[in-house]
Amino acid sequence: MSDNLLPFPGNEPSDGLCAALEALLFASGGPVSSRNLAEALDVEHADVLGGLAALSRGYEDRGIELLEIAGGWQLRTRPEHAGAILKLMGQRPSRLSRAALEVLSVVAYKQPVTRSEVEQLRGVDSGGVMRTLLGRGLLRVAGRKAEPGRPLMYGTTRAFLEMFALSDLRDLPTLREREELEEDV
Amino acid sequence: MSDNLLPFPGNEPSDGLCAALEALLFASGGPVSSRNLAEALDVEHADVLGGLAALSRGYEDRGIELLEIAGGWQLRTRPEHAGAILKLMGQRPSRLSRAALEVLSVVAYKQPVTRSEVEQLRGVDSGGVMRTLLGRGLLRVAGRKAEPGRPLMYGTTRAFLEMFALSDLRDLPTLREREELEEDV
Amino acid sequence: MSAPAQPEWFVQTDVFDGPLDLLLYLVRREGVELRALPVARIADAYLNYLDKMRDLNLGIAGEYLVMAATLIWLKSLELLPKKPVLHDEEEEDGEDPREALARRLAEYARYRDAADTLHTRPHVGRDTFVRDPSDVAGEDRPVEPGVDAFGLLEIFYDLLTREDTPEPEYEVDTVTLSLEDACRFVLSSLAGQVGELSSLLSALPTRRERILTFVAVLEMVRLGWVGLEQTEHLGSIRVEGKVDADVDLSRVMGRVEAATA
Repeated sequence: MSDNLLPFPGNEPSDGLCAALEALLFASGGPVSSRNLAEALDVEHADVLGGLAALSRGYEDRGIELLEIAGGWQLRTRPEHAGAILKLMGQRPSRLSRAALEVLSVVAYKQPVTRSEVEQLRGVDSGGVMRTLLGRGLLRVAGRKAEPGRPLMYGTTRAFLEMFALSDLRDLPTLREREELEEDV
Repeated sequence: MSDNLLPFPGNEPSDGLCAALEALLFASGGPVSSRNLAEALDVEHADVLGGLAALSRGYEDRGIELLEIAGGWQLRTRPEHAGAILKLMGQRPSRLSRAALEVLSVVAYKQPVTRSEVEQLRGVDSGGVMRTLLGRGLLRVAGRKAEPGRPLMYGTTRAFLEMFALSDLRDLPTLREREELEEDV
Repeated sequence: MSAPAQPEWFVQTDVFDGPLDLLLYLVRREGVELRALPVARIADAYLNYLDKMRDLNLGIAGEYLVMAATLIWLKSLELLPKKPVLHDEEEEDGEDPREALARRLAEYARYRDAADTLHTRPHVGRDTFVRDPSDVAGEDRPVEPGVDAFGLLEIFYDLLTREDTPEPEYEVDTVTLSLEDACRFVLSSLAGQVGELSSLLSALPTRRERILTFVAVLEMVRLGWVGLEQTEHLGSIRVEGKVDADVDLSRVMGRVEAATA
């Protein structure tokens, strides 16, 4: 490692160790111990410690900082940017949960379908998920079933079609089409 | 800010903006459009573009770089660190088979395209490969073709662009260039 | 088993993605031009290759054989005197079938090369790595599915084919519920009093338990252990317990099991 510990110096071609440490910390996300860093880079542990110190100094006045956390080192955004981050990420759509996707898939393919039919297939209580999906406008009540208790039946909505870029329920891929894709390997 | 740290241009007023952009890009992980960045920071779009350019210059000789991907901007590790990162994470490099790359190419250039069109072009069954690519989120169902049997049509996804560091589909090398190469064969 | 005679090419079917891929490999190996494809020469090379595969007892997929047949036909066209037989074929699609093959091969080559170009691009998970997004809580965020319609089908398929559909979580300690348990449940719930069948059944969390309990009630009616009463059409059904829960349940078990076996 070069004596010059400036993390990203102007006149040096590059401080390769700092760059490598940065890449490792960036990619790993969670805290990484200096020993693991040394092993991955195949350099002395002491060099890694020096490199981390240099890297840390280099992050002054930057959007991210290097912190020692839980026995490891981790890159994090500086607290002063939290507001902007929340604003940015808050606009970003959240993903539907696996449970929600399961319910949607059952309703989409078997509609009209009762809650207990959905639960039968999923093997878990699905009332909460179905309520959420009704609230989001992805499911709708599609009548009552002609059986004792006359349970409500559910179907998908226009918003559901839009979400999955379908113009029509008939556009849903079929199990046979799935099979056909599987046949040859 | 100390003068000897070059990643963020010395005394320019955009220093704070660069730091904020860095924090946003770091936190978001995936590509973010410059418009969304401007909105989150409540600054002019042109300033964001300037800030991104300055930030990008600052990443020379660093472990990460700023790239324009899938219509947005994203921080990524530089390729020279891939070996150390894989070693740290104990992972094997993710690989796509040649068949998968061929199918992706055909779909990328000809989308929306049916399975039989892909197979016609490749001269070989491609269902298994296509299913794998659908599973990996690199292909998506893009409607049905208005012809007898209404076969499914396929297209590439945003994840495809991200996977291959493409800013959009037009970023693919044109097939005409390939045709010119063909004359040399 | 004989090793390949020519050292410069190895017979490996699995490295070729279909007959066009093999054909393109041979065209490039022979150093011939796609535009003026010497069909006879390429056909020989192709058939030769298939022979090697056969010698090595390698399975040859059907599409390779279809291409072989096509090549033999194209080769025969070159050997035959041109006009008489060929005329129809050429007229039909206005193109020499040999040119058609060359064109098809050229088109395939374009995508094949595009695949190579893709391969050389920096590739997430191989050359470059990205961060997972920070988790930010936000109310009223719009939702996106995260999968497309095909993904939805995959999920549905998983549910349909799950080896053993897990019983509902709350059923963990009721899976073992027997008819004996069901009888005891009914009798002890009633404790010699009158209760409503619907409230009795709705106290049970699963359909399976409710069915089992209903069967138990019917069986006990037959034995005279409980009485049923419905005063109006579609009205509620009342159950009266006529024996204690410590009645000898072995009597019910044999019959009910026989009835449901």
